[in-house]
Amino acid sequence: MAVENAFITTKLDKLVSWGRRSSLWPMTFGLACCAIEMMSTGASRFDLDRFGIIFRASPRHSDVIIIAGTLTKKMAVAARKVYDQMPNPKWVISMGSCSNTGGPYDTYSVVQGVDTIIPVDVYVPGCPPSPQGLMYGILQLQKKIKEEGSLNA
Amino acid sequence: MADINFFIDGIAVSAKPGETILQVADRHGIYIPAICYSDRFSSPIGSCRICIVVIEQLPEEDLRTHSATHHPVATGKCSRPMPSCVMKPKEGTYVWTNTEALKQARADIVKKWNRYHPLQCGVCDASGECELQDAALEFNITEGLPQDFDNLPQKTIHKEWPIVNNDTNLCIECKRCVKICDDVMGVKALALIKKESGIFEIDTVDGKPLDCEFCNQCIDICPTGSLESKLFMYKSKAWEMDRIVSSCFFCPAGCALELNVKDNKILRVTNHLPSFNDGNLCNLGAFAYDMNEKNRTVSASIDGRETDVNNVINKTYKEIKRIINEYGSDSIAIVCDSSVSSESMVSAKWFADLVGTKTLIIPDADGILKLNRVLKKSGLLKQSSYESIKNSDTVFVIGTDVTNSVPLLDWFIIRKSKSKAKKGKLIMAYYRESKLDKLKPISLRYNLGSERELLLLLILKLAEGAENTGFIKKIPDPDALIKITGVQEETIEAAANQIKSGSLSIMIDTSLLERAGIPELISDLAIVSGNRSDSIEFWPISRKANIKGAESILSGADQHIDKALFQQRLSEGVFHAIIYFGNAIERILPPQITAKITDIDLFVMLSSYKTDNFSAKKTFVLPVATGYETDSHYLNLEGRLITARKAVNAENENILPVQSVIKLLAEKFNTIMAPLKIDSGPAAAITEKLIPLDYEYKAMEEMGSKHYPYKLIIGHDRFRSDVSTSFGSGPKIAKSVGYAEISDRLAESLDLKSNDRVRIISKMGESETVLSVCSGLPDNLVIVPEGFADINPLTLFSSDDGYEHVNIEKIGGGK
Amino acid sequence: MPDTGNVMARTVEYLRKLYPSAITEVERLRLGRVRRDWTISVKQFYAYRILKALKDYPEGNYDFLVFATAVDTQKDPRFKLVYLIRSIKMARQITVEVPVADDLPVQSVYELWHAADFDEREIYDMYGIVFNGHPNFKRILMPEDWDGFPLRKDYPLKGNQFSNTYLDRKLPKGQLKQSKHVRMP
Amino acid sequence: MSIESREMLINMGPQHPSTHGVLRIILKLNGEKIAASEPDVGYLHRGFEKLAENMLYHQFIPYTDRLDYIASMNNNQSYVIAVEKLLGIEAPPRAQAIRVIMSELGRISSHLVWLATHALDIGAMTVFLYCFRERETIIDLFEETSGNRLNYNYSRIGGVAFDLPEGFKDNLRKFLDIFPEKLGEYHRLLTKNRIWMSRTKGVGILTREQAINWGVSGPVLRGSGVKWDIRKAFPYDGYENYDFDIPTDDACDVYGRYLVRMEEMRQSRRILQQALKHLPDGKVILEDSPYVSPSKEKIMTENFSLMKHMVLTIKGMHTPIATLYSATENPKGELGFYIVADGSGKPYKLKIRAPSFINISAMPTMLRGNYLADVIAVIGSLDFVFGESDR
Repeated sequence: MAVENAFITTKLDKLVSWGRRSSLWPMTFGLACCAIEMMSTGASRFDLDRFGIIFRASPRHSDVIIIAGTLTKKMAVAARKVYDQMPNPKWVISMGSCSNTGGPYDTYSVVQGVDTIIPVDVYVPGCPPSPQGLMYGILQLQKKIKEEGSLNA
Repeated sequence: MADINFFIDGIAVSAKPGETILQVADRHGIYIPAICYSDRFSSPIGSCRICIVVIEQLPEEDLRTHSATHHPVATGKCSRPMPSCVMKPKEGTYVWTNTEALKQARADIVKKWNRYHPLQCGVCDASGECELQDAALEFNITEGLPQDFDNLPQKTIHKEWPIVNNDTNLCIECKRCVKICDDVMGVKALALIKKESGIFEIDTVDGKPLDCEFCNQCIDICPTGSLESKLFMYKSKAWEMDRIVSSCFFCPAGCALELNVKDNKILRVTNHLPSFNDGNLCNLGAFAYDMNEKNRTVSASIDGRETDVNNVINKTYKEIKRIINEYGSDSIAIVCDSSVSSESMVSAKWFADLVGTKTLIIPDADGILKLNRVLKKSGLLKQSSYESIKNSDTVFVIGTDVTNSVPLLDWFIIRKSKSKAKKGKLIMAYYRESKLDKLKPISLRYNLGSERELLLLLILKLAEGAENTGFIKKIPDPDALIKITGVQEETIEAAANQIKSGSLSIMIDTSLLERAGIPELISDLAIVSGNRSDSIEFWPISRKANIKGAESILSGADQHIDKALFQQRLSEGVFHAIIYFGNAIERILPPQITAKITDIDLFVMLSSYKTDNFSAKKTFVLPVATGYETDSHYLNLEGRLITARKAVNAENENILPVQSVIKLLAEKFNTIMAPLKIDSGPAAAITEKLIPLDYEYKAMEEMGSKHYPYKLIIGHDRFRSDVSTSFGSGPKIAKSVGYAEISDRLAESLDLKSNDRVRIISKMGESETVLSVCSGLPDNLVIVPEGFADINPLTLFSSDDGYEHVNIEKIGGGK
Repeated sequence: MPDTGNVMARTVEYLRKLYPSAITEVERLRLGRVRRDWTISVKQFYAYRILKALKDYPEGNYDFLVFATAVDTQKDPRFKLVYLIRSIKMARQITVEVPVADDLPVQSVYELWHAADFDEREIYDMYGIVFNGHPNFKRILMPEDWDGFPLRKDYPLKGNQFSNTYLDRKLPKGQLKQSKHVRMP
Repeated sequence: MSIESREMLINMGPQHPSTHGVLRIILKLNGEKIAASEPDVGYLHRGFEKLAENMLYHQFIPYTDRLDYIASMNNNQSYVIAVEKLLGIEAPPRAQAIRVIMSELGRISSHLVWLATHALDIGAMTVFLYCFRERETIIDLFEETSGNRLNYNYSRIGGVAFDLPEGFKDNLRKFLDIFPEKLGEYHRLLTKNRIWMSRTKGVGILTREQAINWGVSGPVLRGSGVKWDIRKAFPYDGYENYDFDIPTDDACDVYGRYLVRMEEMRQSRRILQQALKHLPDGKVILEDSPYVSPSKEKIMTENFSLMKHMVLTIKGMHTPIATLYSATENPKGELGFYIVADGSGKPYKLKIRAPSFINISAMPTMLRGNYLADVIAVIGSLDFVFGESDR
């Protein structure tokens, strides 16, 4: 009995995480320069749709939030609110140096790394990261979802 | 003399007599580039020729026809290029600073310097603050001179010098280091020397490895990376460091300096700030910066066991409460070192008020307070200012080597003697040779211990002329005095005449002032010299950084008792708890006192540094921040409040500023500590009423015996280590072991050599050390430095007279 | 383009005639081939009037406010307001500098040029200079509950105690953590 | 029976897909109509001006990329021209021509992004994909020149960083050849499109007088019928040598601004063709100037060049003590730099006159009386970027 259960659970786990990773709907959180590259990634040449990725404008629809650009202290409050509105399971991609570490803006008004306010799963480096870079980041996230399994998420 | 009117670049300017063209231009905001010139020197060097100008002397009829804006090319009547740092202007001339020919000439000079300059800006420490780099940009050098690669000049790199690394390949021969060594520091260690190959190089005068004061001045003023500090080399680039403007707190001069900080670490000390020290620093200021890291107390402890700060504060409170309940609040003594910050002192006093004790001891301030009391009576008490040293006619130094205690004053004196005006004369009364003897002062080389007699002699000589008798109740026999002091009568006469001649600055050691009669004699000397409070200055000289702060705190306090009384009460068993603000108490108080302290119930120590070999029945240690880790204040000799700014963060959160520790402690007493208020020194009331003081002279007792034929004194070596600064590594690099110094003749008679191990024996005990033989010492003297771990001269002392009778014995051979 | 001739000189002459003691300094900038910008320094008392006169300048209205800003001069008076105004008709522009102290309110020029709306709010936001007569006067770039004026010279680039703890107050506890990376100084 | 009606406050943003970043607008609605509105900016305030005061002149060039990140080349150019004017130097002719090429390409690419997003917001998805397709061609040109897709850091004080790469001219020529056809495609999709016209015509009116009074610049100003272009009024980088027109439209509405931008892309192509034809030879940077670092080769072999380079990168150049305003015509409008130089290597003050910032301030005027749904049309027509607006 126990063995059978475990067998089914593992399979279901794989199925669920396959489903999750194959239709990652990112919440566009375009803040600055990186947002333009994020748009490029979604546009004709790089075509994110083929990964099952469709940008959503509402946090309620989204599985993953891509923080693309410099997060300022004024915006951080809103960012946290948007993150909180997303339903579980949810993931965060930090796109670009600014959201990774504050980037070149070590100033009074910039959050020094988005990971200080929300937990980040994948950091994509670059200023801004190329669309290929963002895609690689998304693929990394898919890999992570696969390995984590649905029960841990 | 009238001002000289002339034109620089067509702008009408006027020069005061004696000013050079460069100075005039500087004053009028006209820029003339210069490399070897620095206003820290008393006279220009004139070696770089970057500051060249052309001078146009027009016949008078031409002058009338020319407007002020005409250009030199028009007349063609220019002089050849002249260095403006040396040239004095002439009336009605036109000086041009920036013609095409001059630009070309300057560029040519820079090209010549660059010709064989190594291509190593990337690794050179000076990169980023190098004046040769600046020149390359300023004169926009775009092509170089042809290089002879077969015959590249090979210059020496002096890696063997201690502390200073001299790479002569980088040198541009501006001679600034030579000038500052001679002109400002008065050391004359460096020179531009012609080598066998015909190349000129900066080297030591004697060709041996550098052995000087290691004051950092040559490194600081070197325009390139030729002279570099080995302590700093390859640690950081100039632009990576934050420069924190702070003040030095190693002696009471309070020089301004900049701490260069990177990654929460002080890497070096520079100074280019306009301040009373003209950017000059001594070896301690420049090299003792890493004392913030070594040997620190980093956690609170009870009897050597590390524990939480709050725990110690709780226990301290309980113990103090218990002791107050049992023995009364007067059984608590607050002791404070005089090299700690004013914050510590104010906290100490505040805490003394809080617990209600009547005992607050700042040991080294005794002398200065005694002098103040005497001077107040005679109406001479006032705050001295550095400016007045420059103007005073006579500087009278007695019983102290200012070079060693407060180098700033030494530089002032050297500057006085080097300046063209040659105003003022130095009288040096000291028992041994000192650096200032190079300035050829009136030298009163007295026998150690006969300061009273010397002062008496001077007073007698002065009183003769001024018809001012009755100072001394019992006039001793002058001949006997002369014999005791060992000074020639003519010299005393010369000194007395000099003292009479005008305004006077008296520099006197504070430990001397602690001795009976000396303050009175100093005051009397001042009175009979014919000076009044506006023309006389007293400089109590001490190594303790905040001696003036202690004076300020104690002047208003009724709790203060002096060392002798403290010792007496201690032996009576009055005290049951001592709270100590400072470091290494065994090096500050004589062993008679510290031995008693070890028997006491409770000893609370608020210190920044570890003390290994000192403990009482209960020893509580609370770590406090150093002057680098928190903003702290000191009063310098001028009575000016100086601020040592926070440069680095403390290693951990246990280390708090001293006022925060006291605040935590006060909270236990249910008292809230108000923010500290630190003001500058007490404003001295001046009454122009001169009261001769009566002082009864007692002949000096000869205490020496055949068992103890020599006199031991505490000395300070060239690299002036001190109790607190000895925690830094700077002094130790130049000199890692403390030597006992004796004169060469004495060594010969005892068959001793340098590096022999000897035993120094006094009534109090004995101590082993290494010997160093040097000339210029009196024959009966043994000098042991303080601040070294292996020998503490204080343990040999039986009295606080300043010297002790000892004997020397040899143990085995040399090392 | 209309014939402007030495229009800048005429403008300044016109202003001088209107308010003889208002203009304290006229500076004509020439750097290489830089176009002819004139800068006039005006006493604060006359500032609004001078600006109004410029807007109504008969030869060609200075009707376009390019920007308004302030400079922290660190002298006394502390600030200098700078208005760059342009006449589109004449293709000429003039800089008006007004030294102001940091504690006195200044007359807003919103009524003359609505373009000053955001600029004046920004000056307040960054320097703390208060404007009278502005319809919606509050901070603009920084949050409204911000403390301190970032572009003042005594404000540190990396922020002060307030800015460093700003998010601690705004976000619920437990949502903030220390940044993972270490910044080189 | 009477229905009680009252005004309603709606908050839009700062996270809203069609605010093009982080704009927040507080709308006061009277039914469907907008009674009043108040834009709230500053959500991307990164402290550019404070940063500029704390860094050397040349260190700020990469930051200017991130102002209007859709047209980075133009920002670079605008900033270095301001510094060059301050220093009294002028870039070599080839460098100037290259900058003109880059800035006009930047203008086209910026307008393409505008068109893409503007159309997408109003509902025309196809245009978005088309525009990004063409934009990628330009991005490739930029990438082969500067090495980056977005923030190029290509201009230098005294010239440009590198010469044009091999084959650049051919690639550019190819693009210019196909571009009119593509432009025609967009026109066919939108210009006479009924939906497009009804969504944009008569919406967001900003009259000529209002436009000037609000200080708007660029296509917004020209869309209100004011013939004003910095390239013509105060020419820089040799714009006086190029033959081009300033398109204007008297409609003063969203549609008018649309037409102006579409025409501007055509004019940019004209300039590009001329620039390609007359591209001078020679150096691309002032090599012997005391404000310019020597070439890498020289730095590695000559000590004076190394020293010069060290000082320039560590302490910076000696500037004249002067105050200066210099502006260029950017895709968004007039981007100006007001520099107060105190003679040191760092600007004492640097004010960025950001066109987006001022253009946003005119938004309430345009919105008043329009429908709620028109807000995004107006936002799109203003074409602002928050990197620049909030700085």
